[in-house]
Amino acid sequence: MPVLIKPESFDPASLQKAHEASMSAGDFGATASFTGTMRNFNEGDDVTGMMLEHYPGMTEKELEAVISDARSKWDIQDALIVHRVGDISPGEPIVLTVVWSAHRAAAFDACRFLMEALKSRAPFWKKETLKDGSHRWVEKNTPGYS
Amino acid sequence: MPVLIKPESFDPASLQKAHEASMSAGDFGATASFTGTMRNFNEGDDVTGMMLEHYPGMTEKELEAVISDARSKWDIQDALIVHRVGDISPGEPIVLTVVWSAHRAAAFDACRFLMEALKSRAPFWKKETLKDGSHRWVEKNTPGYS
Amino acid sequence: MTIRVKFFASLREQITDPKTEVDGALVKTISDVWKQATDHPMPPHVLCSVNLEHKDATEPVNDGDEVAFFPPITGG
Amino acid sequence: MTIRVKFFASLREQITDPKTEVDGALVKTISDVWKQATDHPMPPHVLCSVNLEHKDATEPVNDGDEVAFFPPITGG
Repeated sequence: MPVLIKPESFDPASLQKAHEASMSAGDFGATASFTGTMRNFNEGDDVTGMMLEHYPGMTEKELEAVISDARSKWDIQDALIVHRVGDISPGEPIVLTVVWSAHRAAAFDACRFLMEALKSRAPFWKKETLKDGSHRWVEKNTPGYS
Repeated sequence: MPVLIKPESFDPASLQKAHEASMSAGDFGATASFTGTMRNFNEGDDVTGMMLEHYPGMTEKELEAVISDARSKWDIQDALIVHRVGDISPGEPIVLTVVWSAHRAAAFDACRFLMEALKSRAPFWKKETLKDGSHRWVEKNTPGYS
Repeated sequence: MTIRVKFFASLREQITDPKTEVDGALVKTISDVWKQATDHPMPPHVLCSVNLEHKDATEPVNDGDEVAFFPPITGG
Repeated sequence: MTIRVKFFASLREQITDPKTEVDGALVKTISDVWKQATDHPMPPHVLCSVNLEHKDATEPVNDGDEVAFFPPITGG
Protein backbone atom coordinates (compact mmCIF):
# COMPACT_ATOMS: atom_id res chain seq x y z
CA MET A 1 0.00 0.00 0.00
CA PRO A 2 2.03 2.98 -1.18
CA VAL A 3 -0.64 5.52 -0.08
CA LEU A 4 -1.73 5.99 3.52
CA ILE A 5 -4.25 8.50 4.94
CA LYS A 6 -3.70 8.88 8.68
CA PRO A 7 -6.31 10.30 11.05
CA GLU A 8 -3.79 10.06 13.93
CA SER A 9 -0.27 11.38 14.41
CA PHE A 10 2.33 9.26 12.62
CA ASP A 11 6.08 8.76 12.85
CA PRO A 12 7.62 9.29 9.39
CA ALA A 13 10.80 7.33 10.21
CA SER A 14 8.85 4.25 11.38
CA LEU A 15 6.57 4.22 8.35
CA GLN A 16 9.52 4.67 6.00
CA LYS A 17 11.37 1.79 7.69
CA ALA A 18 8.28 -0.42 7.74
CA HIS A 19 7.81 0.05 4.01
CA GLU A 20 11.50 -0.48 3.36
CA ALA A 21 11.33 -3.80 5.24
CA SER A 22 9.23 -5.16 2.39
CA MET A 23 12.02 -4.37 -0.07
CA SER A 24 15.24 -6.26 -0.62
CA ALA A 25 18.21 -4.38 0.90
CA GLY A 26 20.93 -3.98 -1.69
CA ASP A 27 18.44 -3.63 -4.55
CA PHE A 28 18.17 0.14 -4.18
CA GLY A 29 20.99 2.64 -3.76
CA ALA A 30 19.08 5.86 -3.10
CA THR A 31 16.27 6.89 -0.80
CA ALA A 32 14.93 10.45 -0.94
CA SER A 33 12.44 11.41 1.70
CA PHE A 34 10.47 14.55 2.50
CA THR A 35 8.48 15.31 5.64
CA GLY A 36 6.17 18.30 5.93
CA THR A 37 5.64 19.29 9.56
CA MET A 38 3.07 21.66 11.02
CA ARG A 39 4.76 24.89 12.03
CA ASN A 40 3.67 27.08 14.93
CA PHE A 41 3.69 30.14 12.66
CA ASN A 42 2.32 30.99 9.21
CA GLU A 43 2.20 34.27 7.32
CA GLY A 44 3.39 36.14 10.38
CA ASP A 45 0.85 34.72 12.82
CA ASP A 46 1.14 32.23 15.67
CA VAL A 47 -0.78 29.09 14.80
CA THR A 48 -1.94 26.82 17.61
CA GLY A 49 -3.73 24.10 15.68
CA MET A 50 -4.91 22.93 12.29
CA MET A 51 -7.69 20.86 10.80
CA LEU A 52 -6.98 18.98 7.59
CA GLU A 53 -10.08 18.24 5.54
CA HIS A 54 -9.98 15.86 2.58
CA TYR A 55 -12.25 14.28 0.00
CA PRO A 56 -12.27 10.59 0.90
CA GLY A 57 -12.01 8.44 -2.20
CA MET A 58 -10.77 11.17 -4.50
CA THR A 59 -7.76 11.86 -2.28
CA GLU A 60 -6.51 8.27 -2.39
CA LYS A 61 -7.18 8.09 -6.13
CA GLU A 62 -5.16 11.26 -6.82
CA LEU A 63 -2.27 10.17 -4.60
CA GLU A 64 -2.10 6.82 -6.37
CA ALA A 65 -2.16 8.63 -9.72
CA VAL A 66 0.70 10.86 -8.55
CA ILE A 67 2.82 7.79 -7.72
CA SER A 68 1.98 6.15 -11.00
CA ASP A 69 2.96 9.35 -12.86
CA ALA A 70 6.29 9.33 -11.02
CA ARG A 71 6.83 5.70 -11.99
CA SER A 72 6.26 6.54 -15.64
CA LYS A 73 8.64 9.51 -15.56
CA TRP A 74 11.56 8.01 -13.59
CA ASP A 75 13.16 4.64 -13.09
CA ILE A 76 12.20 4.15 -9.46
CA GLN A 77 11.97 1.05 -7.29
CA ASP A 78 9.18 2.05 -4.96
CA ALA A 79 7.37 5.07 -3.49
CA LEU A 80 5.36 5.90 -0.41
CA ILE A 81 2.99 8.78 0.38
CA VAL A 82 1.53 9.27 3.85
CA HIS A 83 -0.81 12.20 4.57
CA ARG A 84 -2.40 13.25 7.82
CA VAL A 85 -6.07 14.29 8.08
CA GLY A 86 -8.17 15.68 10.94
CA ASP A 87 -7.06 17.82 13.87
CA ILE A 88 -3.32 18.27 14.17
CA SER A 89 -0.93 20.17 16.47
CA PRO A 90 2.24 22.16 15.77
CA GLY A 91 5.30 19.92 15.45
CA GLU A 92 3.30 16.99 14.10
CA PRO A 93 4.02 15.60 10.62
CA ILE A 94 1.50 16.45 7.90
CA VAL A 95 2.93 14.60 4.93
CA LEU A 96 5.67 12.11 4.06
CA THR A 97 6.87 11.28 0.55
CA VAL A 98 9.59 8.70 -0.04
CA VAL A 99 11.15 7.35 -3.21
CA TRP A 100 13.57 4.44 -3.53
CA SER A 101 15.66 3.99 -6.67
CA ALA A 102 18.96 2.60 -7.95
CA HIS A 103 20.55 6.02 -8.44
CA ARG A 104 20.13 9.30 -6.62
CA ALA A 105 18.97 11.54 -9.49
CA ALA A 106 15.70 9.63 -9.92
CA ALA A 107 15.07 9.51 -6.15
CA PHE A 108 15.58 13.27 -5.71
CA ASP A 109 13.53 14.22 -8.78
CA ALA A 110 10.67 11.84 -8.10
CA CYS A 111 10.42 12.64 -4.37
CA ARG A 112 10.09 16.33 -5.12
CA PHE A 113 7.65 15.61 -7.93
CA LEU A 114 5.42 13.65 -5.53
CA MET A 115 5.24 16.66 -3.21
CA GLU A 116 4.54 19.23 -5.93
CA ALA A 117 2.01 16.99 -7.66
CA LEU A 118 0.11 16.12 -4.50
CA LYS A 119 -0.02 19.78 -3.48
CA SER A 120 -1.67 20.66 -6.77
CA ARG A 121 -3.91 17.59 -7.28
CA ALA A 122 -4.81 15.79 -4.07
CA PRO A 123 -7.90 17.29 -2.41
CA PHE A 124 -6.76 18.40 1.06
CA TRP A 125 -7.58 21.71 2.73
CA LYS A 126 -6.01 23.29 5.79
CA LYS A 127 -7.89 25.32 8.37
CA GLU A 128 -5.70 27.04 10.93
CA THR A 129 -6.55 27.97 14.50
CA LEU A 130 -4.80 31.18 15.55
CA LYS A 131 -3.60 32.20 18.99
CA ASP A 132 -6.72 34.30 19.64
CA GLY A 133 -8.94 31.27 18.97
CA SER A 134 -10.07 32.42 15.53
CA HIS A 135 -9.99 30.12 12.48
CA ARG A 136 -8.94 30.71 8.90
CA TRP A 137 -8.73 28.55 5.79
CA VAL A 138 -5.28 28.54 4.21
CA GLU A 139 -5.82 30.07 0.79
CA LYS A 140 -2.80 28.96 -1.16
CA ASN A 141 0.36 26.93 -0.92
CA THR A 142 3.86 28.37 -0.73
CA PRO A 143 5.91 27.98 -3.92
CA GLY A 144 7.67 24.64 -4.35
CA TYR A 145 10.65 26.00 -6.25
CA SER A 146 12.63 29.01 -5.10
CA MET B 1 27.64 18.18 15.59
CA PRO B 2 26.26 18.38 12.07
CA VAL B 3 28.96 16.10 10.56
CA LEU B 4 29.50 12.48 11.61
CA ILE B 5 32.02 9.95 10.24
CA LYS B 6 30.90 6.42 11.16
CA PRO B 7 33.23 3.42 11.14
CA GLU B 8 30.29 1.13 12.00
CA SER B 9 26.89 0.58 10.40
CA PHE B 10 24.40 3.31 11.27
CA ASP B 11 20.64 3.71 11.19
CA PRO B 12 19.74 6.86 9.21
CA ALA B 13 16.28 7.20 10.77
CA SER B 14 17.66 7.09 14.34
CA LEU B 15 20.38 9.64 13.64
CA GLN B 16 17.92 11.96 11.92
CA LYS B 17 15.53 11.69 14.86
CA ALA B 18 18.30 12.16 17.39
CA HIS B 19 19.43 15.35 15.69
CA GLU B 20 15.84 16.56 15.36
CA ALA B 21 15.33 16.07 19.10
CA SER B 22 17.71 18.99 19.65
CA MET B 23 15.46 21.25 17.59
CA SER B 24 12.18 22.83 18.57
CA ALA B 25 9.25 21.04 16.92
CA GLY B 26 7.03 23.56 15.18
CA ASP B 27 9.98 25.76 14.22
CA PHE B 28 10.61 23.97 10.94
CA GLY B 29 8.06 22.94 8.33
CA ALA B 30 10.15 20.90 5.95
CA THR B 31 12.65 18.07 6.28
CA ALA B 32 14.38 16.69 3.20
CA SER B 33 16.50 13.62 3.67
CA PHE B 34 18.64 11.47 1.42
CA THR B 35 20.17 8.09 2.18
CA GLY B 36 22.70 6.42 -0.09
CA THR B 37 22.75 2.67 0.42
CA MET B 38 25.27 0.12 -0.82
CA ARG B 39 23.79 -1.84 -3.68
CA ASN B 40 24.64 -5.46 -4.46
CA PHE B 41 25.31 -4.56 -8.09
CA ASN B 42 27.31 -1.88 -9.92
CA GLU B 43 28.07 -1.40 -13.59
CA GLY B 44 26.62 -4.81 -14.39
CA ASP B 45 28.57 -6.77 -11.77
CA ASP B 46 27.56 -8.40 -8.49
CA VAL B 47 29.25 -6.61 -5.62
CA THR B 48 29.67 -8.46 -2.33
CA GLY B 49 31.46 -5.84 -0.24
CA MET B 50 33.02 -2.41 -0.21
CA MET B 51 35.77 -0.55 1.60
CA LEU B 52 35.39 3.20 2.05
CA GLU B 53 38.68 5.00 2.49
CA HIS B 54 38.81 8.64 3.56
CA TYR B 55 41.27 11.38 4.45
CA PRO B 56 40.75 11.97 8.19
CA GLY B 57 40.76 15.67 8.99
CA MET B 58 40.19 16.86 5.44
CA THR B 59 36.98 14.89 5.12
CA GLU B 60 35.37 16.50 8.17
CA LYS B 61 36.62 19.92 7.08
CA GLU B 62 35.10 19.58 3.61
CA LEU B 63 31.78 18.27 4.93
CA GLU B 64 31.55 21.20 7.33
CA ALA B 65 32.35 23.57 4.46
CA VAL B 66 29.61 21.96 2.37
CA ILE B 67 27.06 22.59 5.13
CA SER B 68 28.23 26.15 5.58
CA ASP B 69 27.93 26.74 1.81
CA ALA B 70 24.36 25.42 1.96
CA ARG B 71 23.60 27.77 4.85
CA SER B 72 24.84 30.74 2.86
CA LYS B 73 22.81 29.79 -0.23
CA TRP B 74 19.48 28.87 1.39
CA ASP B 75 17.46 29.88 4.40
CA ILE B 76 17.77 26.63 6.32
CA GLN B 77 17.30 25.79 9.99
CA ASP B 78 19.76 22.96 10.37
CA ALA B 79 21.62 20.26 8.43
CA LEU B 80 23.19 16.89 9.11
CA ILE B 81 25.69 14.81 7.15
CA VAL B 82 26.61 11.28 8.20
CA HIS B 83 29.10 9.24 6.16
CA ARG B 84 30.24 5.68 6.63
CA VAL B 85 33.91 4.66 6.37
CA GLY B 86 35.67 1.26 6.47
CA ASP B 87 34.32 -2.13 5.40
CA ILE B 88 30.66 -2.18 4.49
CA SER B 89 28.17 -4.75 3.20
CA PRO B 90 25.37 -4.50 0.60
CA GLY B 91 22.18 -3.03 2.04
CA GLU B 92 24.05 -0.88 4.57
CA PRO B 93 23.75 2.92 4.44
CA ILE B 94 26.77 4.82 3.09
CA VAL B 95 25.64 8.40 3.48
CA LEU B 96 22.83 10.44 4.99
CA THR B 97 22.13 14.12 4.28
CA VAL B 98 19.27 15.94 5.99
CA VAL B 99 18.11 19.56 5.82
CA TRP B 100 15.49 21.22 8.00
CA SER B 101 13.89 24.51 6.92
CA ALA B 102 10.73 26.58 7.19
CA HIS B 103 9.60 25.89 3.61
CA ARG B 104 10.09 22.92 1.34
CA ALA B 105 11.92 24.58 -1.57
CA ALA B 106 15.00 25.33 0.54
CA ALA B 107 14.99 21.86 2.14
CA PHE B 108 14.82 20.07 -1.23
CA ASP B 109 17.43 22.30 -2.88
CA ALA B 110 19.88 22.27 0.01
CA CYS B 111 19.60 18.51 0.68
CA ARG B 112 20.44 17.77 -2.94
CA PHE B 113 23.22 20.34 -2.89
CA LEU B 114 24.79 18.64 0.15
CA MET B 115 24.93 15.33 -1.74
CA GLU B 116 26.32 16.77 -4.97
CA ALA B 117 28.84 18.94 -3.13
CA LEU B 118 30.09 16.16 -0.87
CA LYS B 119 30.46 13.81 -3.83
CA SER B 120 32.70 16.31 -5.58
CA ARG B 121 34.65 17.70 -2.59
CA ALA B 122 34.80 15.34 0.39
CA PRO B 123 37.72 12.91 0.11
CA PHE B 124 36.17 9.43 0.16
CA TRP B 125 37.05 6.54 -2.14
CA LYS B 126 35.20 3.30 -2.73
CA LYS B 127 36.85 -0.05 -3.36
CA GLU B 128 34.47 -2.82 -4.35
CA THR B 129 34.83 -6.55 -3.76
CA LEU B 130 33.28 -8.53 -6.61
CA LYS B 131 31.64 -11.94 -6.48
CA ASP B 132 34.82 -13.70 -7.66
CA GLY B 133 36.79 -12.16 -4.77
CA SER B 134 38.59 -9.57 -6.89
CA HIS B 135 38.75 -5.90 -5.90
CA ARG B 136 38.38 -2.71 -7.92
CA TRP B 137 38.43 0.98 -7.11
CA VAL B 138 35.30 2.81 -8.23
CA GLU B 139 36.56 5.32 -10.80
CA LYS B 140 33.80 7.85 -10.98
CA ASN B 141 30.43 8.75 -9.56
CA THR B 142 27.13 8.41 -11.38
CA PRO B 143 25.61 11.71 -12.52
CA GLY B 144 23.57 13.58 -9.90
CA TYR B 145 21.12 15.13 -12.33
CA SER B 146 19.34 13.11 -15.01
CA MET C 1 -31.88 9.49 -11.63
CA THR C 2 -30.10 12.24 -9.77
CA ILE C 3 -26.68 13.83 -9.55
CA ARG C 4 -25.10 13.98 -6.09
CA VAL C 5 -23.44 17.29 -5.16
CA LYS C 6 -20.72 17.89 -2.58
CA PHE C 7 -19.02 21.05 -1.31
CA PHE C 8 -15.74 21.00 0.61
CA ALA C 9 -13.74 23.19 2.99
CA SER C 10 -14.41 26.95 2.90
CA LEU C 11 -17.03 26.48 0.15
CA ARG C 12 -18.99 24.08 2.36
CA GLU C 13 -19.04 26.77 5.05
CA GLN C 14 -19.95 29.61 2.65
CA ILE C 15 -22.73 27.96 0.70
CA THR C 16 -25.78 28.05 2.93
CA ASP C 17 -28.26 25.23 2.59
CA PRO C 18 -27.12 23.79 -0.77
CA LYS C 19 -28.95 20.90 -2.45
CA THR C 20 -27.11 17.60 -2.08
CA GLU C 21 -28.87 16.17 -5.13
CA VAL C 22 -30.06 17.76 -8.37
CA ASP C 23 -32.26 16.35 -11.11
CA GLY C 24 -30.08 14.96 -13.92
CA ALA C 25 -32.67 16.02 -16.51
CA LEU C 26 -32.15 19.71 -15.67
CA VAL C 27 -28.37 19.90 -16.16
CA LYS C 28 -25.89 19.42 -18.95
CA THR C 29 -22.64 20.73 -17.49
CA ILE C 30 -20.92 21.06 -14.14
CA SER C 31 -21.83 24.78 -14.14
CA ASP C 32 -25.48 23.82 -14.47
CA VAL C 33 -25.15 21.58 -11.41
CA TRP C 34 -23.80 24.53 -9.40
CA LYS C 35 -26.74 26.72 -10.47
CA GLN C 36 -29.26 24.05 -9.52
CA ALA C 37 -27.61 23.34 -6.16
CA THR C 38 -27.26 26.88 -4.85
CA ASP C 39 -28.27 30.50 -5.44
CA HIS C 40 -24.70 31.70 -4.73
CA PRO C 41 -22.71 32.78 -7.78
CA MET C 42 -19.74 30.46 -8.44
CA PRO C 43 -16.56 32.08 -7.05
CA PRO C 44 -13.69 32.53 -9.54
CA HIS C 45 -11.21 29.91 -8.29
CA VAL C 46 -13.57 27.03 -7.57
CA LEU C 47 -12.31 23.58 -8.58
CA CYS C 48 -14.68 20.86 -9.77
CA SER C 49 -14.65 17.09 -9.95
CA VAL C 50 -16.92 14.48 -11.47
CA ASN C 51 -16.76 10.95 -10.08
CA LEU C 52 -13.53 11.78 -8.19
CA GLU C 53 -11.76 13.23 -11.27
CA HIS C 54 -10.73 16.86 -11.72
CA LYS C 55 -12.86 18.53 -14.42
CA ASP C 56 -13.47 21.99 -15.86
CA ALA C 57 -16.82 23.57 -15.03
CA THR C 58 -17.74 23.52 -18.71
CA GLU C 59 -17.58 19.73 -18.92
CA PRO C 60 -20.73 17.58 -19.20
CA VAL C 61 -22.35 15.56 -16.44
CA ASN C 62 -24.53 12.49 -16.58
CA ASP C 63 -27.23 10.96 -14.47
CA GLY C 64 -25.76 9.20 -11.46
CA ASP C 65 -22.57 11.28 -11.36
CA GLU C 66 -21.05 12.62 -8.15
CA VAL C 67 -20.09 16.26 -8.65
CA ALA C 68 -17.93 18.11 -6.13
CA PHE C 69 -16.92 21.75 -5.73
CA PHE C 70 -13.95 22.89 -3.68
CA PRO C 71 -11.51 25.77 -3.15
CA PRO C 72 -7.84 25.64 -4.25
CA ILE C 73 -6.01 22.70 -2.69
CA THR C 74 -3.75 23.43 0.29
CA GLY C 75 -2.51 20.02 1.45
CA GLY C 76 0.99 18.67 1.77
CA MET D 1 61.80 21.74 7.91
CA THR D 2 60.09 19.18 5.77
CA ILE D 3 56.89 18.73 3.81
CA ARG D 4 54.78 15.67 4.64
CA VAL D 5 53.40 13.75 1.68
CA LYS D 6 50.38 11.44 1.59
CA PHE D 7 48.84 9.27 -1.11
CA PHE D 8 45.33 7.87 -0.91
CA ALA D 9 43.21 5.07 -2.37
CA SER D 10 44.30 3.64 -5.76
CA LEU D 11 47.26 6.05 -5.89
CA ARG D 12 48.55 4.72 -2.57
CA GLU D 13 48.47 1.21 -4.04
CA GLN D 14 50.06 2.23 -7.36
CA ILE D 15 52.94 4.36 -6.09
CA THR D 16 55.56 1.92 -4.85
CA ASP D 17 57.73 3.07 -1.98
CA PRO D 18 56.99 6.82 -2.06
CA LYS D 19 58.73 9.25 0.27
CA THR D 20 56.50 10.38 3.13
CA GLU D 21 58.55 13.54 3.61
CA VAL D 22 60.42 15.77 1.20
CA ASP D 23 62.89 18.58 1.84
CA GLY D 24 61.05 21.91 1.74
CA ALA D 25 64.13 23.61 0.28
CA LEU D 26 63.89 21.47 -2.89
CA VAL D 27 60.28 22.28 -3.86
CA LYS D 28 58.26 25.32 -4.88
CA THR D 29 54.97 23.82 -6.07
CA ILE D 30 52.79 20.80 -5.47
CA SER D 31 54.09 19.28 -8.72
CA ASP D 32 57.63 19.55 -7.34
CA VAL D 33 56.54 17.65 -4.24
CA TRP D 34 55.22 14.81 -6.43
CA LYS D 35 58.52 14.63 -8.35
CA GLN D 36 60.54 14.51 -5.13
CA ALA D 37 58.30 11.90 -3.54
CA THR D 38 58.15 9.36 -6.36
CA ASP D 39 59.65 8.41 -9.74
CA HIS D 40 56.16 7.68 -11.14
CA PRO D 41 54.82 10.28 -13.59
CA MET D 42 51.77 12.10 -12.21
CA PRO D 43 48.60 10.55 -13.71
CA PRO D 44 46.23 12.99 -15.51
CA HIS D 45 43.31 13.10 -13.05
CA VAL D 46 45.18 13.30 -9.76
CA LEU D 47 43.74 15.69 -7.17
CA CYS D 48 45.94 17.56 -4.72
CA SER D 49 45.53 19.17 -1.34
CA VAL D 50 47.69 21.32 0.89
CA ASN D 51 46.92 21.39 4.60
CA LEU D 52 43.56 19.71 3.98
CA GLU D 53 42.48 22.16 1.24
CA HIS D 54 41.94 21.32 -2.41
CA LYS D 55 44.65 22.93 -4.58
CA ASP D 56 45.87 22.84 -8.18
CA ALA D 57 49.20 21.09 -8.76
CA THR D 58 50.70 24.40 -9.90
CA GLU D 59 50.17 26.07 -6.52
CA PRO D 60 53.04 26.80 -4.13
CA VAL D 61 53.95 24.85 -1.02
CA ASN D 62 55.75 25.93 2.14
CA ASP D 63 57.90 24.28 4.74
CA GLY D 64 55.75 22.36 7.20
CA ASP D 65 52.86 21.81 4.80
CA GLU D 66 51.01 18.53 4.47
CA VAL D 67 50.56 17.71 0.79
CA ALA D 68 48.23 14.91 -0.35
CA PHE D 69 47.58 13.27 -3.71
CA PHE D 70 44.48 11.26 -4.49
CA PRO D 71 42.31 9.97 -7.34
CA PRO D 72 38.89 11.42 -8.21
CA ILE D 73 36.51 11.31 -5.26
CA THR D 74 33.89 8.54 -5.22
CA GLY D 75 32.12 8.91 -1.88
CA GLY D 76 28.50 9.50 -1.09
